[in-house]
Amino acid sequence: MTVLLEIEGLGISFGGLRAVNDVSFRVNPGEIVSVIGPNGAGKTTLFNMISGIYKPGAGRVRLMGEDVTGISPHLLARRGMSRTFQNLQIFQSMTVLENAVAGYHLQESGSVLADLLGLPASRRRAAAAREGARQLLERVDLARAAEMEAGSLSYGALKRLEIARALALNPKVLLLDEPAAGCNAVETEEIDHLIAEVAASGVAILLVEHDMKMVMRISRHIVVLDHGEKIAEGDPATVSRNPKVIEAYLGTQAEDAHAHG
Amino acid sequence: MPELMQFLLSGVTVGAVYALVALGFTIIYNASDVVNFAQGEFVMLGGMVTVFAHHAGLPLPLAALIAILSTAGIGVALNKLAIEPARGAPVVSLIIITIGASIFIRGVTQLVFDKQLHRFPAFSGDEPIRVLGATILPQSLWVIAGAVAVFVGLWLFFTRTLIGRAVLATSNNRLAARLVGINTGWVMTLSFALSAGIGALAGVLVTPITLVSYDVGIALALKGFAAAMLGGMGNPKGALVGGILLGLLEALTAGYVSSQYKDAAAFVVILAVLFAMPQGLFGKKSTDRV
Amino acid sequence: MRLSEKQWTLLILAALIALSPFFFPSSYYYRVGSLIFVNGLAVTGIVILTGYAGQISLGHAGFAGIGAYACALAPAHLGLHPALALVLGAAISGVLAFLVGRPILRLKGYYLAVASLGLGILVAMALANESWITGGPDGIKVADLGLRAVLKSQGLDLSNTEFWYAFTGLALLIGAWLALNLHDSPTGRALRALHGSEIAARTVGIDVARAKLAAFVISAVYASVSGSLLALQNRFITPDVAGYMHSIEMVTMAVLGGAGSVLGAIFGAGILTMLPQVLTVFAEYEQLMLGLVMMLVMIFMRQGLLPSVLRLIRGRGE
Amino acid sequence: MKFMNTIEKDSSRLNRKSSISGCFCIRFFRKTISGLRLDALALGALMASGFAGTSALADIRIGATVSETGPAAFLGDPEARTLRLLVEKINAAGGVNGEQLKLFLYDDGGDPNKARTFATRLVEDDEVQAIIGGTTTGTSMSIIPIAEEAEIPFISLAGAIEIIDPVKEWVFKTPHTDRMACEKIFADMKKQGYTKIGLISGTDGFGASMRKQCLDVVGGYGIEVVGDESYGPQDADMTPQLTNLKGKPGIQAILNPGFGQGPSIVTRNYAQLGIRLPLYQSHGVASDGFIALAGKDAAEGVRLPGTALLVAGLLPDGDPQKPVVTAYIEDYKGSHGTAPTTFGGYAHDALRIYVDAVKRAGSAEPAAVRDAIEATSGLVGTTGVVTYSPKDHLGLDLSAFRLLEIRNGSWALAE
Repeated sequence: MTVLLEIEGLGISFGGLRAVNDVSFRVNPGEIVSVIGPNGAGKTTLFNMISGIYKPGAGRVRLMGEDVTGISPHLLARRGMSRTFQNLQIFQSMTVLENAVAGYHLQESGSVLADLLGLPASRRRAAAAREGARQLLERVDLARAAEMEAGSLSYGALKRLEIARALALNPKVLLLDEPAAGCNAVETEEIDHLIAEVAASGVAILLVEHDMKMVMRISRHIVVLDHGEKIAEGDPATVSRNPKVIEAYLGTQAEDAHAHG
Repeated sequence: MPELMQFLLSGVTVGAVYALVALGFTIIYNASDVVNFAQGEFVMLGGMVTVFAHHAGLPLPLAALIAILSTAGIGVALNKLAIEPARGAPVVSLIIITIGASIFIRGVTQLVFDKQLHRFPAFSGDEPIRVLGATILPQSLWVIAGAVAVFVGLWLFFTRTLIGRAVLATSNNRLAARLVGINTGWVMTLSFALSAGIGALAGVLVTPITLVSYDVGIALALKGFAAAMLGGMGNPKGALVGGILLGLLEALTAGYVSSQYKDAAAFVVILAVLFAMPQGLFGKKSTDRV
Repeated sequence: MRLSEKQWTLLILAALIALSPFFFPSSYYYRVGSLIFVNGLAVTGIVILTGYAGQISLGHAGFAGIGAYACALAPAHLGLHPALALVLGAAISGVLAFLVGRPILRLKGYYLAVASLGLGILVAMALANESWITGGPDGIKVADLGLRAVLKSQGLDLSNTEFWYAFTGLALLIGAWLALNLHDSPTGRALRALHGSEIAARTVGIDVARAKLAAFVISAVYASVSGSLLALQNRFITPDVAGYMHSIEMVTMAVLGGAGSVLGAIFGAGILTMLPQVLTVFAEYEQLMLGLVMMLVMIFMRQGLLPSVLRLIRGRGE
Repeated sequence: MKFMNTIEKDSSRLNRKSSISGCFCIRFFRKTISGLRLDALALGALMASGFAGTSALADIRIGATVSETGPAAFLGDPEARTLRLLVEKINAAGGVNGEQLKLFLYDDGGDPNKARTFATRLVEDDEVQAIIGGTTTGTSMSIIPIAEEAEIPFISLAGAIEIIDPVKEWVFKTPHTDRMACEKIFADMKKQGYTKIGLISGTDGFGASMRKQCLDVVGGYGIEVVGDESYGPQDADMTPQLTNLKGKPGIQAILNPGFGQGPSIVTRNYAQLGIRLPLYQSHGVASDGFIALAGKDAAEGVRLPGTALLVAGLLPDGDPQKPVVTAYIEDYKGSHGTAPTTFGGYAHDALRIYVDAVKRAGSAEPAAVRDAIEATSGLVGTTGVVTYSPKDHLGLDLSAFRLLEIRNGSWALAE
């Protein structure tokens, strides 16, 4: 089996501060790999480097064996990478349906002139994308909200919408940044199932999530970051027993307690 | 090379005018992320009010003081009546609001005063000072000194005083600033007063050189805006350097290339700089937060 | 069957254009109407650039200037028919926008504003300074389009103002139709997506730089055609058409009316075109009131006049 | 024959209003719908409510569109004031031919597009019988086609020769052409023996037009332009340009055509740089304000072509213009407190020419008035003595221009 996503020695600094340093791991098709770590460990920064939003200061990102380090997100999308965002990046003033349709951009886009003139070819492409988007919305249980303005949805619904949009690309690698944040138990379980289902279809999934129960339940492999460094990795059972991991988490909790006290 | 010297002196004089306007932009931008296109009108008001107060018999320094204070008051009113209510509006709406304000101020000025050109005497006479075969007017030295003084004052204000840091903090994160106990409303008021006051001061200083009428503000705002963007919006150093650079560019182009295309040369350089450095010469680099 | 927004917009526009003349007390109103249509066309381009894609330009009058002077110069120097000159102007504007668009559109917010402003000023300056060919600040005469004479020979005798009302009205309808097509098309969706979140747009595969460039070029062509129509109608043009005040006017019309929708922006063009005609009654108070209107609308009607008015009507209906 | 022609024109004019019903809109459609008043038609409603209604047609209706605001406000503002002032005065004195004058005055802000729209409004909506205005060449050129199509007289207040050359049936103008101003200046330079001069002009319409005209005619005077510089209308310092001119080998004099603050700043910079060459300005600064703004010392010795208006007090008693300009100055001062400028004088003359023609024609009927204007002969205005002919719609010659010099802070006749 070929490796879909391979991260090798990835690192970046902001103004002299090392946010992420020398992180390596790989994700295989159909595999769910989680990146965990305390707040500020560099998980989102790592995601941003992998998905081309930040240019890495060091290291390599390989997608299906090809070096894609630092190339633009829209080109990564073309090569089969798709992602969601921790702080939601929804097209607020578009409808829910249109947000999902936007995920079909690569399939539906054609000549600008055809779009201007409203040629049948352009309308056909748009209609096909709309059809696909409707089905996706069914899948994430948002079909009824299709014509609503996206900005008016609840946080949990927006999370699902973002996943739907990411799935619309029909990705080979899917990066999910805290998909269950702000969701209740039922919603979390739904997302849980959805992720498992997508993975089962052969998509490699990289996940950042704070809900440890969910992580332990669905991950095949876990990478633990602290202060930008990989401190542990392995299957859920191994990682949860790792003393460094326990210390990293307890340490933060102690600090948190202190800060709140 | 007395010619080169004359071009440089001219460039610095004009550049100091631009820098003064650009410095006014800086303060409001730092406090509120708004580029106030009515900044030129503050300069105009500084000149016009001084002219009419002086004509009414007041001594020049007193007239100038009244002009600066009343303009500062107008700046505060602008903030309270037009900027605060529009908080959070997109950039393009804010541009239109401040342009609307500038048209409004122009309209009122033309009604209250008149449409004629005016001037009052230079502070230290009109006897030119000779420098290496070139000449400069004493009033130009006043303008240059004014620009430098305002720059130093702002620099100290933003780096050394608590209030100045509060202004910067407000610009970086309004909510956080409020949480640490900064009265952001007051910071805004202060910034507009300060910015308008500096604009009016600029008007007082430059009127003996450039003359003043109700409609001189547009061109000044445009050049000051360009200078501020060239230097990097929000940075007093950028405003000063951007202003002087713009002035020198114009003077040197007029001197050595073509006076017809001196403004064009200035804008070509601005475009080239922005293409290479999208945040201007001294602007902060911003990273997208995701 | 329910009408789509596109159909509604076109229907309302067509009805207004066709029926308004019944209420015109004199043919001066045709003139005002045709100016609204010409401005409306330019503003429709701004809708694509600013309303759809969220990019600011304070330099689009530069393209209007190119369109206008193409109609003045190409017939005189190249022997081109004025209609072809309009096409040539649009092509030049499009190519210029294509060439400068990429670096300019890398800039954001106020930096984009100042760069586009500079671009427009450079065009205006070239038109004013190269007086050997452009006639300088005093302006230049423009050839006759000739269409009115053709219509007359076909038995349709229109006065000058009537002809231009109809002609520019038709042009506006076509322009609005194209912009509305674009709105719901893949390209339009890409533009609105990058307006909402550039980063998210990139991650769904939208080539943001290319999409912005497309919007910039299209809106430049709109501005250019609008400038050409103005020149052909007035038969005389000065570099004012390319001045930054005209650029600001275009953006103001669009945003004031509601840049998010074609109808809103055209409504804005109508209001701001008529406003000076109405305010001229107030003579010396004209400027003051214009500034006041701009501020009040933007403060109290963030979405623009038309959307706010519509919401008010709907709110009352419920 | 002429009379018949007139009647025809008149009736066609009266018909214009009704002819709009024959518009492109399908006539059938109109019939079916004209009874309906659709409130929804916001456009029509808004416009109808916004514009002032028209009053009785008995008065003599004069239209004007001038640049009261905008970059040419310096010229247009006194023009507007003058028109309002004189119309009021004429009406107070009983009007013309027993009829009152009704002035429709719009501010076009110097924008040719607006000027055209206002001209259309004057013709179609206000139904004026003549148009005065067009402060700038651009606005005048935009008004011309409207006046020509409506067949009403148009008296322009702008400088360019293009306005009346070639002669257009309905178009006249009152100011000297820019070319004449150049000729007046160059004639004096030639007399003084200058053969190499420098030119520094504003890039605004006035400055650019003067530059073009001066470069066109300068060769005829055996004068060579050795330096040609310009400045923007809002520039703060012109020392680089003047330094370049100063350094031109053999330069003997410098000419600065422009208006607004530019010439004042040039004159001050001239003194600052210690340039000893004679400085010529144009009629663009022919007002008392210029001396105050440039400063008495800096302005000393500046020469320019001006009109009798500036030197009313210096005119010999026998000068035909003396009573005219004195009366105008008194009126203007009486209502505005300041002396009028040359530009106000252009409007003064335009109205005088029109009123004189209406009196001679015996009515305000446009075609008759046009013929009467063309027959104007020896009419004394502030700018000069005007005599139009079918071949000459300018009506002035160089003799009306007076070469002035600033001496001891006031105007003096240099000839």
